[in-house]
Amino acid sequence: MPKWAMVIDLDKCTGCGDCIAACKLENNIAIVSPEEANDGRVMFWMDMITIYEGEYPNIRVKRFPKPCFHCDNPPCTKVCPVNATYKNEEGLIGQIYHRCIGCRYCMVACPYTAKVFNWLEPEWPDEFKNCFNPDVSLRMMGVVEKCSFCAHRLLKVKEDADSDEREILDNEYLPACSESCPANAIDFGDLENKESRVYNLSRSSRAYREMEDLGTEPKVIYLQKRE
Amino acid sequence: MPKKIQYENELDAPLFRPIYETGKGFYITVGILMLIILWALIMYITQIWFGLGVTGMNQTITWGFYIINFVFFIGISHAGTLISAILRLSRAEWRRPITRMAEVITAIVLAIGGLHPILDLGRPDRVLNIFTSGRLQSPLLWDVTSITAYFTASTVYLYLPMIPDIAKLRDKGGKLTWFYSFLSWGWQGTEHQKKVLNRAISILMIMVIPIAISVHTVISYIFSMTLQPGWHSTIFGPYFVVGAIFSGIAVLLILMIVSRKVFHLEDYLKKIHFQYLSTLLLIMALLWFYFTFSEFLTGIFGSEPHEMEIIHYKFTGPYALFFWGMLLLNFIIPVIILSIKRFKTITGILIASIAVVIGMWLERLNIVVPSLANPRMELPIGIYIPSLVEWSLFLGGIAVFILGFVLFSKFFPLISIWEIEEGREEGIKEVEERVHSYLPGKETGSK
Amino acid sequence: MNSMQNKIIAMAQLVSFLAMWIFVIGIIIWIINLISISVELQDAPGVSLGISLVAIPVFITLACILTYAYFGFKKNTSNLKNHSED
Amino acid sequence: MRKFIKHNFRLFVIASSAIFVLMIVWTVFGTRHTIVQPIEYNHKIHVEEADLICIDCHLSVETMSSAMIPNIEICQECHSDEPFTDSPEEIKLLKYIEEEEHIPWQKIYSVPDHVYFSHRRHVSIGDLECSNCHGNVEELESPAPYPSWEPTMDNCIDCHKQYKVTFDCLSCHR
Amino acid sequence: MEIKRREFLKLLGGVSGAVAIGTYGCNQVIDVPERLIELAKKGLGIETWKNTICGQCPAGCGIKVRLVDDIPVYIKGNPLYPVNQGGMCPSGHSALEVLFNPDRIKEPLKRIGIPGSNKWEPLSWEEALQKIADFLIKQRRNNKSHQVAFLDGSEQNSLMSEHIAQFMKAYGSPNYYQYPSVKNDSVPYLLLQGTQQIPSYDFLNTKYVLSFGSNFLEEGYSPIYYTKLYTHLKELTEKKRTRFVQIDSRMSLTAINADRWIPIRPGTYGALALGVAYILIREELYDNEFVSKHTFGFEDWVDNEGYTHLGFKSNVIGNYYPEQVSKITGVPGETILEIARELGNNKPSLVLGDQGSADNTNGTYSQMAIHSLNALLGNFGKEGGLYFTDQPPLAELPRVQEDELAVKGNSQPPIGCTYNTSFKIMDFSINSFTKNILSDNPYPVSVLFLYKGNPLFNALNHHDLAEALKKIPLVISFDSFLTETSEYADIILPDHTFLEKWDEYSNIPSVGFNHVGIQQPVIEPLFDTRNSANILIELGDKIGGTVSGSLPFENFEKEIKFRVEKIYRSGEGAIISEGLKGDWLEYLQQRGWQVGRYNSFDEFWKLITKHGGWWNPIKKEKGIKNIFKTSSGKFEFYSQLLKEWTDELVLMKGNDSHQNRELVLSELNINARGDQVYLPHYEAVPVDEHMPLYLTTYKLLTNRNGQSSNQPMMQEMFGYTSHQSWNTWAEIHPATAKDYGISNEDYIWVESSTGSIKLKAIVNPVVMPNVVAIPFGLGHTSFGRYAKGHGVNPNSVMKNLYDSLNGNPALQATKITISLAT
Repeated sequence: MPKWAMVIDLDKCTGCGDCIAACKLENNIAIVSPEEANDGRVMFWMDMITIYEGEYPNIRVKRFPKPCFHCDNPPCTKVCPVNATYKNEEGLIGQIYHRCIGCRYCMVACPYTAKVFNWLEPEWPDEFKNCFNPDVSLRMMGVVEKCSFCAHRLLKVKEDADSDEREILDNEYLPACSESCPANAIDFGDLENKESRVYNLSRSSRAYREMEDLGTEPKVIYLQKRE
Repeated sequence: MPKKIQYENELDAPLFRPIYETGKGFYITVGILMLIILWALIMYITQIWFGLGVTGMNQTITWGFYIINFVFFIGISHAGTLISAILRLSRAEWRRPITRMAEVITAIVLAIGGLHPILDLGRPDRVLNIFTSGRLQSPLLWDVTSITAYFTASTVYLYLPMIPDIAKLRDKGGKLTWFYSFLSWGWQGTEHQKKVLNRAISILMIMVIPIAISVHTVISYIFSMTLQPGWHSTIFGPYFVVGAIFSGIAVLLILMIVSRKVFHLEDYLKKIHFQYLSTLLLIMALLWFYFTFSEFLTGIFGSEPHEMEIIHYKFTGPYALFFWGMLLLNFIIPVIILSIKRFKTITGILIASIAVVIGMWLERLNIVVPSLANPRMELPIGIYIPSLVEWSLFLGGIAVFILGFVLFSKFFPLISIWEIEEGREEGIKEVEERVHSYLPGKETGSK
Repeated sequence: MNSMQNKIIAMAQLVSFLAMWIFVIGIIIWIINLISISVELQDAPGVSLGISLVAIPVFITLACILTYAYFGFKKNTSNLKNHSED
Repeated sequence: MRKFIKHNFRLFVIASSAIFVLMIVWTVFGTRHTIVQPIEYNHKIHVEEADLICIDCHLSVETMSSAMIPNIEICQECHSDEPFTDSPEEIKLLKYIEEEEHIPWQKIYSVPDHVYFSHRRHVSIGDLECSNCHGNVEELESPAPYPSWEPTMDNCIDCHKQYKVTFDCLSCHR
Repeated sequence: MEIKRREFLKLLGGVSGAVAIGTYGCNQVIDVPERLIELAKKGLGIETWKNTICGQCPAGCGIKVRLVDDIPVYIKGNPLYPVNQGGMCPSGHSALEVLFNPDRIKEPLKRIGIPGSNKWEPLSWEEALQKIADFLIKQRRNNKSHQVAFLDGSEQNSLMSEHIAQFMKAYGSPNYYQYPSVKNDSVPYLLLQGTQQIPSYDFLNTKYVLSFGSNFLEEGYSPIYYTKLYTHLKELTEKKRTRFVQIDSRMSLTAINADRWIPIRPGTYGALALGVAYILIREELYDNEFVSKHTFGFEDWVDNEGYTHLGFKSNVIGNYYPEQVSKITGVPGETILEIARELGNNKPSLVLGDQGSADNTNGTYSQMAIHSLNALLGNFGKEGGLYFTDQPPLAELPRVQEDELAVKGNSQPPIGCTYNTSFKIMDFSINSFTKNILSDNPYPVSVLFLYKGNPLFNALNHHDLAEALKKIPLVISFDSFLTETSEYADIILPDHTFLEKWDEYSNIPSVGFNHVGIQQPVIEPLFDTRNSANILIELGDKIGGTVSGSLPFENFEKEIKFRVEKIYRSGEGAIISEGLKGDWLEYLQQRGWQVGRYNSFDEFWKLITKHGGWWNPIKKEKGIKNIFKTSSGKFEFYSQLLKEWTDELVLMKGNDSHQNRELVLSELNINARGDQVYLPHYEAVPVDEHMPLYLTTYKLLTNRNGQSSNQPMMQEMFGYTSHQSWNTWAEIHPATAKDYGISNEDYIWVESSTGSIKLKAIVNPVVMPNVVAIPFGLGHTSFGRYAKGHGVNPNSVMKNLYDSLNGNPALQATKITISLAT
């Protein structure tokens, strides 16, 4: 059983923000009205965190993309009252929008604030309704959503693999962000597969996870900047 | 025009008066309350229609008024049953006029508080998912179960001791006789029935206490089960319980004082009752402060960065005003008033209790919001400004509570008549014996 | 007429009493259902069991107390009638 | 009788209206509403006379997620200008073909957009027979008025359990 | 935070609730082509991918569009395309929001209100074109063809620009201009080495890169290309890694990713460069051999008349010693010493200069100074240096046939430059363009074509420009949206969006190899729009004669084919495809194997459209000699070209007298005198009393030149780095903020002598003290529902300052003051 994980090399990542756009486009994420945005209700599945270290003028800016970390020991799934968010055997944390009752307990429980909530009915001009990605369903008002590691892509990839009876190749299943990162900073693959790039990178000396002390065991692994 | 019901010659006439004499005041109050509730209802409908977007919550601060009020109301609910149970257990004779009111508060407030999580749902239409596919692992489900248990228990606990009084009302006749006789379960006041009743009550009061404690512990679990700094602490259970009882007593005191004025129960609710209760309040205040102190002490002493962030935010951030306000209202004011004899008048107690109620609400606010406002990740600090809808629903909740209390006072005596009588008949003798039994020397009185 | 009314009331009491039991049983069934789900999904069945172990007895005792009171009173009233008759 | 009505008229009104409402509810929800197709397509004849098999017309069953409902492009490969039979339905078809307008078939098997269903997965990988879900269409002499098997989640899950295949939410929901 | 608390208390009434109820979502119902919806509904979900070129910005990345049932639903980078190699930038992803934008112009429009009133009525294509053609013919007949001007804001070096040039030349007008103009940017290189080409940099083989404000990861000609280079560097092993040092007054995206950030006072880059030169020269760290062999004017020299001229060396030694420089620039002396030594000691080391150093009144001289460092280091024609790509073997458009009308027209002076005669250095200055139009000098402009771009939004002199646009009798805009500018047009001929049209891109400036990209329609035009190129061809035909003769193509696609066919015949390079990465390709060619044999051009064409482009990574070996096209055939520290042209100007004033020279120099805003004028030197930027702070603007990847402002996704993402959506903000250093009593997220007034704007302040130490950095792009007053009324436009408070040598706007020269807005 594969275990999907993401490795983000902060040494390469320039912080261009393309992953955010790719993600929004791929997953039909609603774009809230400016007023909503001002109230802090913007929806990014992939967000960009910026940390300023050091004293002027020797400032180091640490900027890294933050998807859902798909923890191996997720705090969010434990508290869900209706099984709307859960961890499947491939280690993906699923969010089932039609099961969710919108209690937002999972958002509260997530130490990485990786989840976002549809405060209002998401709306688009009819024109933009043409260019929805048909593989991803639209969310409705009052449910929680989050990065899915583009699980809908996995469905197709699996199908291809099964139909010509083979394993899923390395780099065959890539989320939108990893696929279009201009700096090749985002790698994605199977942690169980010893040959996969991700496996090898995750064992590098630079590898670290966000807030490991919490014991959530994120499956998004960052590689420190080289100095 | 039904024939006038005779109660004036009764010994406890004042207790019957509110039931049989309806003044203009009653209708006005009910009317106003109804209006408020209607408004709240409209607001809730708008929320269902447009979604939770009409509240002031946002992606970082995802829990707001609804959860705050939920905790707050459930907290108040602890007044009654717990106190009356404890007093009953400890055979405190001064309990007799208090218990009934306390239990009423519990029953009503619990109903309101229990519904708050539903207000908070993004999709109330799917609430049934909890039954079809719930997960008992989720603290929310623990709440659902424990609150239902507590609710049933406390209603039963309110109802059983009321039966003799209902029977009294039934025997008075009048339009509602059928209603009372339905509720009175054919109470005749025979020895056997008394025995049954007393046994039932004594079992109940023993089991109600742990339930009550558990309920509030469980509510604190909602927070402490998460990893959020400022929440993830073991002290939360007792802390919440103390806070609950604290606010509960305050509300009880307020209601007692008010109904004393309104229903002219001066003869029943004597100064001594307030003295005793307010002393209890004072103790709780001190206890509460101790818990608050130790909570922050652990945080500050360990000074785990995220923890510190939030503590600092509470002390100096945009909500600092509310934090210090909380300390003032919950600790300084009540302690000053209640510990100085001169201030410890009825009005003084009233002021103190009101202060405590507000203070406890602020405490809930200070628990819920700041932790959410400072995400562990270096995201912009959120700000939460409750919207009109939230305020209205809060008001509505309070209105429902008052309405419930008023209506109850319309149909049932606010003070347990038979217990008073019992007090008159047996109480004194029984106490005397008991005191004797405490003292050295051979058993006297008891055969 | 009066006897008629008494009958109705007695009926109503019985009904409400049964309703109470149905409520309690309903809750118990619900909890058991949830346990079965959690077992099926291998989703922390232990926890569910733990909760149920606390919850179910509480409800049952409550129901029992009410039953006890209910029949306790009834029994006695019937005695009364007998007394009055003879 | 009339006397009875006169006496407790209110009761009568209430009762009758209640019955009426019940009837409406019954008609609306009680019966499956049937779907009428533009052409009374006869599967049987195509299978037996023209001995076609499903994939001949539903081309993409084995290769794609949607099976594809055949339309004039495919029909006209056999149905050229002169009709094989004297059935009015075929005339209709030919009319569509010569006017080159698409036949407005009605879908009767459909899943909501938050569900990913793939024929390829079920047919070519899972080796299911069409009849497993669609019933024995070969016998149908007129289009099915309603699905022989409702594609609801419960039904899906039942089958998945029965065949011991995954019922992980993410394997269908997206 | 303070404010917020007050709000909180104030808001017991709960205004926000009411707001939320009032305005939720951004809902709008406009008719969509039915067939699209139909297709989308009952489609089979057949998935196809089409390769084309992104038109969101000039970078010209290859993109791969995912179509489901022939409707584009997703865009990703074309992994084969050598420029971006599958990479993308955010705005590229939002291209679909351009295609399906509800505010697109769906048919030709005729303005009915007064200019700028934004009142329109539809117009049939025939009618519109006839109207224009008649006018053009009339103009031409009355020998007024030169009064027709064409302003091309696409800033893309695609075939389109050449197409337009061809048309204008044939029609007989010298007034075809690109704005912003790449030619202007290349002026420094022209002056120093006589070529108008932007150099490319061999990052991969260099050890040390010193970038003077060149924000190549964000604002460069092709950010994604540079991001890719950057990544390749990061993939190299530790010891081989290049060290980046970024000199900039703001910590740009490039600075963040650089190994070191050196803050510098805006407008003083030139001084710093010369300061570095000082150390290099003093410590003998420069490439003596190269300097002596291939440069002119390093040492003092004597001309034919026997005058001794100041040399670069003595100029630098004389004026740019570290203390002096650090006084000017605010960079500590030891820092200058450090970077100079690092630069000199890890050869090959590169020096870049752009944006920050270029966008100022002294931009050209700063760039010259910076570029002359490359000369000192001898970075020409060597590994890890800079080089110039060859031209792709595309067929030239057929020679323009000029009838006598055209000849006469073309002989007229262009009005787009300073002075009524062309000042050859500069390609175009919108400032002078406007002035000349307003003053009918030397002749009035009667027709103005606008293609893409939005000068009214970008330019610093927008008030005058608006007046000028009002003055012109016939303004025609080819645009898919109603921008600030096109609101002043009389007729709008809606263009396709780039996902619906044909075009051909070749050799994006500073991209290190020779490449051609084919932009092709991925979807049938949604509305009744036309490719502007075809419109020009049509107009040409309507005018007839030599004009139509010069564009002998039935449509633009044919024209592109004609151009590409030559590549096929030349047999150079290869169509991009898997496995044909640079070195492998090189290997093949060294073995003398023809890469990619195609039996016919049709096959070639099919393949190139399938894969999206052609490239040739092999640089033709050309000696250092051929790089420099100067009169001395060397790299000229002392620019004889500049001398020559200033002398011409002086002569134009009458005789070569001292005061005439003074006059000219002052008109050119050059403070230096004597030989310094022609040498790289530091020109002081204009000072402004009681305006203590510098205003610098920058462009984000999410919205270059404000052209993504009508795309909601980009609006929401605009400030993703500081979590600001749909809004402009100002970055201020904590120290400065403290001086003005400003705390984070406060609203402030930014005030210059020309105006003031209100915006949110973000206080963090990523700008240097006394500098206020504001992102450019928002603050539209038109341009559709998503752009209009969000954020502010920093250019609206900028003073109308220009680099008078190359005519580029001085975006960093305005001084401002700020105050807390209450």
